[in-house]
Parts: sequence; C-alpha cells; structure tokens
Amino acid sequence: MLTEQELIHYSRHIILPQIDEAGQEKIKQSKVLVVGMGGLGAPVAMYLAAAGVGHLYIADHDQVERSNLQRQIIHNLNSIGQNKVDSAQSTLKALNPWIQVTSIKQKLGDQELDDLLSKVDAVIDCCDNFKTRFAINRAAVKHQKPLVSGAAIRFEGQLAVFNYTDQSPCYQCLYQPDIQLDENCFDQGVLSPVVGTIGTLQATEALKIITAAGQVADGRLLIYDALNGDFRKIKVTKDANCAICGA
Amino acid sequence: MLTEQELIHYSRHIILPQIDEAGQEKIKQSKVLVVGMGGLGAPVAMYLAAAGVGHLYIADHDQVERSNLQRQIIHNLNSIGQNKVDSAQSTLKALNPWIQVTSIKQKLGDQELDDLLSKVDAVIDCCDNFKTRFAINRAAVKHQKPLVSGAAIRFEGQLAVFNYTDQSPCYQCLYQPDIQLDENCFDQGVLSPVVGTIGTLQATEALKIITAAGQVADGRLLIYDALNGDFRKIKVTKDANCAICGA
Amino acid sequence: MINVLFFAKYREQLNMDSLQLDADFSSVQSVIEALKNKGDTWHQVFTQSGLMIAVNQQMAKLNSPLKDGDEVAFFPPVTGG
Amino acid sequence: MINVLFFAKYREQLNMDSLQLDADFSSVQSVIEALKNKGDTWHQVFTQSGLMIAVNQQMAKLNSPLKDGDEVAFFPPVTGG
Repeated sequence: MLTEQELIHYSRHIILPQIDEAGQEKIKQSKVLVVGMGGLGAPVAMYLAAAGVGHLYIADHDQVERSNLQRQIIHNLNSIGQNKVDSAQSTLKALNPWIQVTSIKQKLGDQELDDLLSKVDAVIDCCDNFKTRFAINRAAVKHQKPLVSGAAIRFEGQLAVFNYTDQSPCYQCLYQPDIQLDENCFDQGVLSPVVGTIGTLQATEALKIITAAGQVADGRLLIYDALNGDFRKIKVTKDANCAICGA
Repeated sequence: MLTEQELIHYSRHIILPQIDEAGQEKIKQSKVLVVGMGGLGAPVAMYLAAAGVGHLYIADHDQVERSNLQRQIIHNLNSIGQNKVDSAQSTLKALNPWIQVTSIKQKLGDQELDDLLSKVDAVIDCCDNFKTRFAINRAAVKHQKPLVSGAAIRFEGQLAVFNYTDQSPCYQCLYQPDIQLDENCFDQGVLSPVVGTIGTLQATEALKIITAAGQVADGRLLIYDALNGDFRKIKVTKDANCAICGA
Repeated sequence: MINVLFFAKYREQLNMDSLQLDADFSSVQSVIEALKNKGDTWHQVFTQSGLMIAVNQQMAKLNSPLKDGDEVAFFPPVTGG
Repeated sequence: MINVLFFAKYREQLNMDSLQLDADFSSVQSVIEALKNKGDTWHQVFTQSGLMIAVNQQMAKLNSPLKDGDEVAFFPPVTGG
C-alpha cells in the first residue's frame, strides 16, 4: 500500500493509465541492481530512486575523483575521495526517503553477481569494462533476470535489453567474449550529457520491465551518435549456439 | 585560461579532439539561459554545470513541491517549499565551483526575455506552456540566438534546435500561435526518466552549439516515444511567411 | 495508396501504429476526413487541437498535396517540461 | 551494388557516412577487403578489434552472405560507462 505522502510524491506516475496505482506499487516492490556508479550509473540510480524503485542495490569499488564531476552528477565536490557508493547513497536518500539503498563496495566477480542476481528483479549494467559485462550477463542468464545494458564513450552510446524472455538474445549473442577492447573515458573522453542520455534510456527500460507498460526494447541494439544527433536501431537475434544462453 | 584544477575537472572533455582545451575554454566563456527548473531544466542545468558552462542563468518562478521529486532530480527533500531557482543553485554550485549561476525568480514576459537574450549565447527552453515558448522564440529571433527546445509529457518527448542560422526555422515555423493546448504533467503525468532523456539531448545540442563540435541538429524535429523506444526525425523548414522570422 | 503512421499519444489512442489507405487522396485534409469516418475514437483523435502532420518525414499542413505512395504521419504537439 | 554505412567513431575516422560499391560481393568479409584497399585510414579502421556489422539493419558476421542491393553498416563496440 502506498502512503498518502507517497501518493503525492508519485502522482505524476499514478495519473498515467499505463502505470496507475498498481504500477507504482509494483515499482515500490521492485529490487534493482545497478552495477557502476559512474557516468551511466549516476542518472540510472537518480531516476530510479526518484521514480520509487523500492530497493536499489548499487555497486562500485571506486572512489570519487575530481575528473568524475564533469559528468557523474550523483556526486559533488564534497564526494571527492569518498567511496562512490557512499556518495551515491546520500544523494539517493535525499531524493527519496521511501526507498531502501544497499551499497556494495567490492569488485563484482561471478560469485558476488550470482548472489546479487538471486535477490533482484533486474540488473542495469553501467560498468566500464567487458570482463564485468560478460560476468553480469552470465549471472543474469543463470537467474533468468532481465539485463538493461548501456555503454557510452566519446560522442557515442549503445543501449539494449537482454534476456527479457526465453526468446531474447543475451549480451554474449551480441558481443564475442574474445573481444580485445576496453576503451575507457580516461583514454577516450566522453561528452558529459551523452552518458545522461544512455542512462535515462536505461532507467526508462527498467521501469517498463517492472510495470509491463509499453513494449520493452529487447531484441535490438540502439546506437546513438551525438555528433550528428542520430539514433539507429539494429535487430539482434538470439544465437542458438550461444555458449551462455543457447540450448 | 583554464586553471590546473579545471584541467583535471574537464579532462574527459579536453581529451576529445572535437573539444580539446580550446573547446573547453569556449564552454567556460559561454553564457546560457535555461528557462524552467522542472523536469527538463533539472538535467539540462546539472549537465551544463558539470560540463563547465561558465555562466548559467536559470529562471523559474515556482516553488518545489513534493510531487516534483518524482523526476526533478536537481531538487531534493530539503528543497520542498523553496524557490526552485534557489534549490537548483545550491545543487549546481556543489557540482561545480568554477561556474557562475544567476537566478531569476520572476515570470518571464517579453521584456525580461528581451533583456536576458541580449546577455546570453543561447537559450534552452525547458518551460511548460506555449505562451512562454512563443515569447522565448520571439526574443531568440530578435537577438539572433540559438534556441534549444525540449518538451516532454506522458511517455513522449520532442527536441529541436531553432534559429541556429539565418536559414534555420524558428519555433513558430513549427508551432502555430493559435494552438489551444497546454497539457501539463499535473493533468497528464510523465514517466520520470523521459524528461531526463529530452533534457540531456538538449544539453548535448547546447554544447555542440558552443563548441562547434559535430553537426547541430537544426531544421528537424526529433520525436521520442518511450513506450516503444522509438526515435523519429521530421524535417522542419523555415516558413518564408513566418510572422516572427520571415523576411 | 497512402501509408498512414500514428506516433506517440495517437498511436496509443488508436491502438495502431500504421495503416494503408487504398484510394486516391488529393491532400492531407482528405485523408483526415477518411480517418474521422472510421469511428468515434478516430473522430475524437482527428478533431484534437494542434494535430501535427508529416508527409514523407517532412512537416506538412492540412492543405499539403499528396501523391500515390506518400507516407503521412500524425503526431501530437507537446508543451510540457 | 552494396550500400555501405559508417556509424559513430568509424564515420568520424573515415570522414564519411556512406558510400556505394558498384560490384558483386559474396560476403561481408569481401566488402571489408575492398574497403581496406582504399587507403591507410581505411586499412586501420577495418583491422580494429571488435568491428560490429549490420546487414539490412540486422546484426551480421564476417561470413554473412550478401546479395545485390544490401545495406552493410559498420559500427564500433562500446564498453565505457
């Protein structure tokens, strides 16, 4: 049951016929893991907190550095040197007192992800390296939980939902595990609001998964090119021989 | 000149060849007006502040209400009852100490907009009604300043850049001033991160205008439908008989 | 033949994202008249204020002429922020 | 004839968003070989790790077959966050 203050807080959701009070209640009951409290994780966690996701698990083992503040709007000057999850947690609690936030400070390996995926309804991948991306995917497939994947660098972003149904592709149907690339923002840079666009699109897909509003954008990859303001959709199909999700 | 601390703060921009130190210096020298500190204005102001826009003018005559917190991530629990511009200003100053923020608390009419547009390099329209949107456009055309226009409601958003060059359409080339519609989030609702997506796209266009990186998305309207994750582009041409920007 | 697309709120209200009209239409206005006759919801959608129109991905008006094979898209105005 | 599109980083590096190849190509791999021969930058772009490929807006592989009129798009992997 939503309290009277919650009904006011969420009134702009509840008036949407596709959400309604029942949908907001589902959002309140939901548990979501956000891996990475950097450029993507900042808007994902802030919007999911504002939107009322009842229990947010946030994971990051890094500390806030000055160069993060150019785009990681969940942190601020007072956060420099703090653990990212601690800084994030104070911002999130100030945005919404009705939600629970659990911080995970360690690096996530297969075991930690296995444990976490057993607890949540969905995982949002906001991390910055392929190794963790593949590990998150393995755990999501094992526990049959939807994975909302975002990535951004330079002026580019990508978005996809994996593992939404049995018929959906998984991350490894799209990306080969032998890929030799880990471009990061340190080497390559990133335009500040580009991470915001991909992160907010991830938050939107997460809310659609939780509430069953609209059509979840699975089975496709969205490519965003900020330099010419272009969005493209590429169809992604399940790979029957996928080592992770194949039969 | 950027100080040593600023060079660190903005290092992820400076490494981008399309931005470089010269581009970051342009961002520092720029003055941008953001009209509205609500759902769109929140991410616009936060990302432009983080990105280093040297002087932000933020305008809103409203106070923060609890129902704003579902999506207006620049405000928080402590902001309830405060003027939106005051709440926004403290968030922005905590994100970036190197920028100047000027708050405008009154409702903007033609005279105030005329004065403001004479001072800034671009205006970002994040307001919630057609009357103000047409007034902003009139002032932007008069002062030949680019207008980055965003709008969002329900699961829908629109984005366009007007008045970028002599050949660009203005807002009134697209929208007729006799339009009888002011749907707002109070009546219609809005999914929380949808305003974030449109706002971050507005911030990106603003940074492209300031730095001349990439191709500014003028002469077209981007339509976003969050329910099916669809983006569409519609070409918009200058109306030679436009009452505002026509010859 | 005209391909008709519905975006955003209109797509939701009509519960349909596209349809094909197998006839000749001289202008956008004549397409709208044909759609209005399809039922109450259709009539309601196509009498709303501010209806926006694109022909072949370019903004158009009620009196914009059409030719065989054109794509006509309808979408709502948005003012919220 | 094959329409070739370049997205994101590749579009920037090649300073071109599309080109048309007026010949027959049996597979994506053969298109890549043809592009590599266009010069140093081209060779560099098409030997990068993780090159992603779409044929007619659907993900494809190096050995995906092609037919006349197909659209082949190349875009980079992205891992940052």
